[in-house]
Amino acid sequence: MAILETDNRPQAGANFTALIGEESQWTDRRIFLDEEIYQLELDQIFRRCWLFVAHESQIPEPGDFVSSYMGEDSVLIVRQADQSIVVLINTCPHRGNRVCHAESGKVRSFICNYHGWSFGRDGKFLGAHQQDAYDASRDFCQDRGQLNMPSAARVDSYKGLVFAIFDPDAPSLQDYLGDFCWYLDALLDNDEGGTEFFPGCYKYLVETNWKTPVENTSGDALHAGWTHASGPEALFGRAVAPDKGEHSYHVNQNGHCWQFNLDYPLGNAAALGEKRVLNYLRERNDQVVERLGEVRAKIMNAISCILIFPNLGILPGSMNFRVYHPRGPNKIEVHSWGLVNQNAPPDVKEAYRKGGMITFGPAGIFELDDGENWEFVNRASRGQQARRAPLYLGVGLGSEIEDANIPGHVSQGQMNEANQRSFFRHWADMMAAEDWTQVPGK
Amino acid sequence: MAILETDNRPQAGANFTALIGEESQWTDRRIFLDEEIYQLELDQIFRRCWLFVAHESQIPEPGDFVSSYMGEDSVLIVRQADQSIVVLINTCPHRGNRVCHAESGKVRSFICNYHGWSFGRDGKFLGAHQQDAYDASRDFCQDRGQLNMPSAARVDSYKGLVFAIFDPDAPSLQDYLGDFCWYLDALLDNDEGGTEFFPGCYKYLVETNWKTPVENTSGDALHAGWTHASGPEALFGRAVAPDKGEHSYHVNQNGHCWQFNLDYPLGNAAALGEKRVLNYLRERNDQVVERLGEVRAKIMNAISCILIFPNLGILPGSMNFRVYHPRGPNKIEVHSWGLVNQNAPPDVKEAYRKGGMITFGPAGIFELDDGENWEFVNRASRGQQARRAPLYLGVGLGSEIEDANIPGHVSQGQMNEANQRSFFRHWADMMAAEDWTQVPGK
Amino acid sequence: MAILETDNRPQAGANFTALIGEESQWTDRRIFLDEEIYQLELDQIFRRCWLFVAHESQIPEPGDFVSSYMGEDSVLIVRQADQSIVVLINTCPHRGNRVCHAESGKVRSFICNYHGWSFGRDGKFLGAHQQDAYDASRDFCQDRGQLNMPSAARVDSYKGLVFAIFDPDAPSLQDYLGDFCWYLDALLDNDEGGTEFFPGCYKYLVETNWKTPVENTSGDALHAGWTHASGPEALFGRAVAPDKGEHSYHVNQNGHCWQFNLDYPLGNAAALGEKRVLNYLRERNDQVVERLGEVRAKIMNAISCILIFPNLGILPGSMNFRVYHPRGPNKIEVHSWGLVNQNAPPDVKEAYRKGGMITFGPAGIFELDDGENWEFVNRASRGQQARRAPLYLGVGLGSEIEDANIPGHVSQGQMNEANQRSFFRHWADMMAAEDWTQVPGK
Amino acid sequence: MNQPMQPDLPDRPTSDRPILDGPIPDRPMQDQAGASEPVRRAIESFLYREARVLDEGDYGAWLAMLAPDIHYWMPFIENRRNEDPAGNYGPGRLAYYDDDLAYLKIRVKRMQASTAWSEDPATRQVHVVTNIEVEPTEDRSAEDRREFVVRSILLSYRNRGERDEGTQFARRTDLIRFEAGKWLLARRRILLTQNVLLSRNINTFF
Amino acid sequence: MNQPMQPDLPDRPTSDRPILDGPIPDRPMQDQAGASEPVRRAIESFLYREARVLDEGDYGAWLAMLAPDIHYWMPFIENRRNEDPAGNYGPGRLAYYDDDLAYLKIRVKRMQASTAWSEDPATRQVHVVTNIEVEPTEDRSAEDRREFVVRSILLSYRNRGERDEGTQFARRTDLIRFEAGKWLLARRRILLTQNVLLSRNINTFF
Amino acid sequence: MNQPMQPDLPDRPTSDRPILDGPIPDRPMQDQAGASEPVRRAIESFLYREARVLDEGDYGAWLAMLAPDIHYWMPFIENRRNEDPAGNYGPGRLAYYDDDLAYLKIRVKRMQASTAWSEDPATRQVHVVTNIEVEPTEDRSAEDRREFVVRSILLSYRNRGERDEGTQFARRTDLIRFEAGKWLLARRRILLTQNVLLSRNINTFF
Ligand code: FES
Ligand code: FES
Ligand code: FES
Ligand SMILES: [Fe+3]
Ligand SMILES: [Fe+3]
Ligand SMILES: [Fe+3]
Repeated sequence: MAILETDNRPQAGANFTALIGEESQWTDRRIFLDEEIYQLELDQIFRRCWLFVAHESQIPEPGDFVSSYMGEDSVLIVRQADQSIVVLINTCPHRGNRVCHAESGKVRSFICNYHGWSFGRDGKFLGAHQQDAYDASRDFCQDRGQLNMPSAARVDSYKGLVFAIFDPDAPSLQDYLGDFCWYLDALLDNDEGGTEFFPGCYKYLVETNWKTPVENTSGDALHAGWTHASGPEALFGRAVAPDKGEHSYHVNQNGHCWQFNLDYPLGNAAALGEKRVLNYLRERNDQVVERLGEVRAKIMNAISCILIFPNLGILPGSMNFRVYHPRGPNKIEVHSWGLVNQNAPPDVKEAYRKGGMITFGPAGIFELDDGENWEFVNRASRGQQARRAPLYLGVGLGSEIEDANIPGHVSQGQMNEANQRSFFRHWADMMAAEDWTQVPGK
Repeated sequence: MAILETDNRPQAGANFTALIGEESQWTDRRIFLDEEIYQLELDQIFRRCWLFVAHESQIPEPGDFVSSYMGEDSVLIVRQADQSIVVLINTCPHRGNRVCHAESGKVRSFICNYHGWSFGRDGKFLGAHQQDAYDASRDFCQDRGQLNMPSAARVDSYKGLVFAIFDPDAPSLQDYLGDFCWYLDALLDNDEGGTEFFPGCYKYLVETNWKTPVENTSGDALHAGWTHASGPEALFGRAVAPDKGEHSYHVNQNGHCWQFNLDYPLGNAAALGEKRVLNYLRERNDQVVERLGEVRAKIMNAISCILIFPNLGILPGSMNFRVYHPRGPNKIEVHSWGLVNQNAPPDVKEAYRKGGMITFGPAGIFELDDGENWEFVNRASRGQQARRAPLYLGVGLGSEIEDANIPGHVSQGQMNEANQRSFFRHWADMMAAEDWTQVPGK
Repeated sequence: MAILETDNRPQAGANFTALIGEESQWTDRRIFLDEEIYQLELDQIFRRCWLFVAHESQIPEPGDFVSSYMGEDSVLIVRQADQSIVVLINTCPHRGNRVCHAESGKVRSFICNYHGWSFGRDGKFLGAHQQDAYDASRDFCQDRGQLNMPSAARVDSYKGLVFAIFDPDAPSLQDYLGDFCWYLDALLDNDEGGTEFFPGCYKYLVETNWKTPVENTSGDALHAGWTHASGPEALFGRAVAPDKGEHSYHVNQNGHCWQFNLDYPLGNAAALGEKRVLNYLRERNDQVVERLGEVRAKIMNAISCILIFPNLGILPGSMNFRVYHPRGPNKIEVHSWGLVNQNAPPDVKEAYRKGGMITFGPAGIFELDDGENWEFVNRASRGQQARRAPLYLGVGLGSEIEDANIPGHVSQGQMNEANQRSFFRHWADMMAAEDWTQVPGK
Repeated sequence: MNQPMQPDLPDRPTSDRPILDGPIPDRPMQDQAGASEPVRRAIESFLYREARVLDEGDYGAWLAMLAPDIHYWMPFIENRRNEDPAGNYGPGRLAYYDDDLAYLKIRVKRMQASTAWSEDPATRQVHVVTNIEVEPTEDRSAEDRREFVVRSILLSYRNRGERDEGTQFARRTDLIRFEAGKWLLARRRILLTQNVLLSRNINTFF
Repeated sequence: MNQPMQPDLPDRPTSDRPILDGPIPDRPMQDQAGASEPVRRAIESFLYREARVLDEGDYGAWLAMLAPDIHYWMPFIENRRNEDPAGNYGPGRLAYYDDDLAYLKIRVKRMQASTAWSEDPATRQVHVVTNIEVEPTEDRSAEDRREFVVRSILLSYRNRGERDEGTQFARRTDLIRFEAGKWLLARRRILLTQNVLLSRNINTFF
Repeated sequence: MNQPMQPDLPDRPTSDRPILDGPIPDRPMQDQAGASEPVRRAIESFLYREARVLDEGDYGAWLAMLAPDIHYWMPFIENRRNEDPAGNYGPGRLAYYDDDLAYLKIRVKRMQASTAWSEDPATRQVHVVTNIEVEPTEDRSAEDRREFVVRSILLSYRNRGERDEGTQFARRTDLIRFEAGKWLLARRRILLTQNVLLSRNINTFF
């Protein structure tokens, strides 16, 4: 039986490229449907990559925690007395019970409901109900050290965004993000006060494979004008003018993707339909240029969308952050938040909060149109015949350029599938790699 | 991993006969339960057989379409400008989205909700929202030819009944139906005006394996008097007299089955409880004899049930047509319709419509009693011990006869399981055959 | 395909010990999650062990029956004319339909709804609707003997408790229970009138692996004071004093487990909060001592919990009997009943009935606190990283003692996991054993 | 059904029976208008009682609540584009129910037959009736006869055997008549919100 | 529960308490009969308020709505053949609830205990009450006391934690009493439509 | 949304709009108190009509039932420990709806847009409204204006396409106003009982 064998990773060199094509131009539908592939993704990707788990502002004080997921593992992100952050797997080393059922709060310690084991904020075993019986048990002195809550191997932050990882041999977060640190600063560091999340987190279920919304958020400008035709119609009474492509780009590196343009001074923020936001952005423009330079000042407000590999999506206009947690080959649980500058005036913050709600909240006029597509992309591919038809991913082949002002691999034109191809390329590399030394740097 | 290998068909000669016995007299319950068997059925049977998809009357004019399923594949049956019919798989070659969410209607073209690709009525790629970006992409000229909606390999009709098939190497529809064309004429061609379906299609879910209702509809006269005891009680106040068997038959060929008798002039139609229908049949009898001959005139009105392999069932009395679409080893989606002669007078048509509703609609007094049996046939077999007990299928062994007036393989006596045995025999042949040349002609 | 091979049992010597550790001190979480393991459990354990199916009092007269399950097999426990008991698998040998949809009642014979086959109370095929057609079928004379409802290989009772088994080569029930007969007498034979079940059976679903509540009921005194803190608070306004452990024990043999103390004269019965019950027990004490001796008189009223391998749990205080029927790796169906002495006065019986309801019925103040723990033990272990963290089962290591007055393997101290370890040890032995000769006697 | 039968049913004039779509005014109800308080209460009681006799399987009592000219219609609901002129349902198409009293009596007879194996043990049913809106019609054809258009939501829950269950939500539009001191159901149109019926059958009335 | 305890409860005369099956007249309600309008409204308000205090977890307020002699009964419902004389439920068998006030107070105490871990975070509950039918009883034993048989449907929805949910439908028959200016629940019989309870437990009142 | 836009919306003073938590008195309703019978009926009719126009997709009619100063609030409900002072929801946090009339009009415009592909074919919706409790407020600021606190349960069922369905239960607290002869919804707070929304989105109003 497979379970009795020690290792169920695929052989080195398994040909995942065959499933996406040499140029990632034709995708095999089975990568969105197959249970075996999915289980492997949990191992090869979700257990080996840096995963976004929280924003530091959610847990300002010692003992503050929020819950999240790393793949299918429920985790607790806990602020320590020394302001460091620990990420615990929300499971008891005794019988395995979930230790904490709240999604947010403040604790001195965690106590398991089953037999009353208690753990420090750092997950260390503190003691149990009826501790005498444990102390009297043979080997308990030596076993005791193994009774802590399991935790992430490493935790690190980039300007407020907290990431955690299970693989101790992975590169550092800084290396993992690479040039995308430079890009992320446009969102996270355009103001000296830094950023914060609004209180709360939307959570909802979509019956699709996690890679579907991920490749969408990596750069699918093609769908914006069609899928989301009704949003602008409601907001502005008419459709938006199509992008010409001269000053718009797909940029990617190590699986991360950013799609943006440089010629719409207020970009996506306009979709919020909030004058206060637009005024705020206009007023701050000079400061931002000074702080980040011309290019990133434009990127900050650009029409754009972002993917941090493997499953953090960002919609900069509405400052919506979202993680697509995998829940089997055909299901995800979306968690989404709103980001705002800490120093923004109260009425601007309020306008961002509401703007995020009405655009990309679960009842938002844009979000409403995505879900059905994502679900039927999956369902309509399940048929025995349909699953044999490959999917086209070739828009913008040959649009690669070099631009000294723009780090990463750059393709020209918003209407492009370059980012999506790069995402699947990196996906195939991660799936095949036996360890991080085999992951090609890109 | 299995998915990386090219072919998951079983080895030639895999011993499916072991699962049904040499004479199909003892069935192994696992053929109704096993996921691996089920996946193979989708490949070996539903991707290789002619499947009923529509009646021509449902789509009289160019652009008219109805949706259906071929196995688990959602398909669109579309009337073309030249009156020919095309069957498209309802999936977009771009990301795979379902293209059409309506089950019926009239279209000029199909447009995908996700990125606005549009397709002709024949599934040909016509263009996309932001077509410029595509045209500018490398290889697009050559890729363009592969961006049509996938479709059935062949489509053909037999006197109004439209069938489609995925396997290009299969025999023609005419050959596939064989002698059953001769039989089907009794329903489809007893009047010069031909037939039509009433508008609408019942759709409902039953938790059973598709082969269970299929073998039932292939000839299970044994259950009629017992399972359906309450129907005649409600209609006539008493049970119906049992058939003596002298003039009743099981006939089968290539997996198709017909069970009928020749001595009840109005047969099943009586179950509709509609005098107008009985009068109509009586009045037309001479014409029908002239048109089809004595035998088929009797068959037309006989107590009977029909299976066209693999999953089209027909209940001639109430003119109910039904397909049992597979949905996993333990679930089906039933689609059912009502057939009527186009030239029948309005009140006769109305009587047929209502008669079909009250007998074999989802709230029909006969249909109500089948569902629970079909579901518990499956559930009661799942136990680890129960699944080891074979099922008896031996009624009427040794009843084979030859009758020059009756084409196909004939067994005498309505109370028989000859048709069911022939169905499982053909099932095993199809499961084992590597291609159509290996399917024994029967 | 696996299904075409004759035997899917694991190789002899498969290393199940690796999954629980040499001393069953560290458990691999996958034994609670894995589908393959689960399927094997159905074969190796539920098809080979004696399973509790009913109390004789439920079916006092010929033709009385109750339904139950043996693993996932639905069974009927039927009293015969000669007062013997037969256990039938509730499936028809014809198409497999469930034969009896009532959970309790009295019958002359069983008749299948599908084609009207009828079976005697002993499951023997009696005849069918349209029997003529069968009689005329070739081979029917010889086939007829194989058309009975399948049944358990053996049925036996121990003082009112009815057990059945599928494996004809297993040891006798007496040998299977071993020394636990001696223990069970404390519950079943403390009064000359013997015992009975109250009418009715609670049935409810819990999303957990069957081994989780089983190991809990085998001796988890550790959880009582913590998980169930709210029950005593509601009943007595305060927590209960912890057990000192001097006079409390874990006892086990052949996978069966009993946890009890000898120093609380009325023990768990107090939890019922019923003076009449306590008075009844006090009044009868001398008689019981005379009947069973000092030790078992104490055990009878002790704080305790019991497991009869593999899935019968008993909570003596409230006289609650319960079976945890497996329903896949992550689900169980609990059936539970109340036991009482037949000769107890009516008001004592009523107090037991209500006391059982308010403590361990599905709305009982103790039962309410178990379910969530059992479900999250399972769910919180599913994560790809969590499932790699072993579970600690080491409390009371080294507490083994010998006591001439107490049969079986004895460990001292209620706060112990000795019984749990013995359960998993026996589980591993059963999983690996090719037949009963390979099961080590313990 | 594969058995010979000798039926003896009257020749019912099915096709010219009025369809509910016709007589029931579908115009929006006025805000403060509506029926008088005693009428509303009587109609609420009528619908709650109907629900209860159905839950109790007292089909005889149910039939007694129906007008002799009842039309009981539950069309199949199709998925069609919003602009499709055919609409999602209509007369003359396949329907779950499209019954006059004779048809309903046949169905009840079958429910009551001792041979209806699939109803033994009985299905446990609950008919939840909510959002009752009552509007008088303008019809004054007879002195002692009043008719009301009554809209309601019907949530049907069915549970069978060990753990089979089905839940359906529907919008109903009824014509309820008061005549000769009795309330009667004269028309009912039931619009189910499911396309593919998420149950194996409909062994209940809505 | 495996812990030693020293209980000190009064000796409650459980067995001779009247069972709801007895006193409540189960005969069919007359069509136009029923209670007066103010009584109906008061009883509707009473049941809606009861539902709300349960949804809010205000069990103290709930206990105050119960008569001192309340019998609160929710039997387990069996699958039996229609003709089985034993019936699908009955007194003296296993029940989810078969409580007098003392029992209900114990249950409430446990719900309110800070140590009821499985209620923290709290379960989100909704008690949907519909199909309320009110019928006066003929009992006129006391001047200032009136009792009504009240039938209703209770749809119980529970949601816990991230995504656990349970839905149960039941038919209730209550005896509701007006005495000394207060409305009180005196008897309740709850007939669940599930056989195997499709939830892990019943951490709610119906 | 990745497209350039040139919006021209008025500068709405979002942050100082009154929150429903404020003005609505949350004290427990008195037993026999409550509104007069005609007011109750009018409010029931109002809520049933609202439910119906939503089911029919008549969003224009719905907007006409809203007060110009409406605050329509449906907060996200968090799982927090019972003793957590933050509570399970509150103003200023993420919400499904936290809308004034301008926002609701935008949402309705999008529902009505011919380009809202995901509403074509239309979703089949049922808004089941139950447990309506009406309580007058003490506010007598204007002669011809009365306001009522109205509590109800909303059971929302949605079905789409072939077999997608979603069921949500919520508790609503409304402020309903009678002014100038018209009833209007002035405030609504919707407390959903789900934490993780067990649907892909909320394409409906509650
Ligand atoms: S499972 Fe957590 S303390 Fe035992
Ligand atoms: S998926 Fe159809 S156009 Fe993109
Ligand atoms: S399945 Fe039981 S008689 Fe045919
Ligand atoms: Fe989008
Ligand atoms: Fe049938
Ligand atoms: Fe417990």
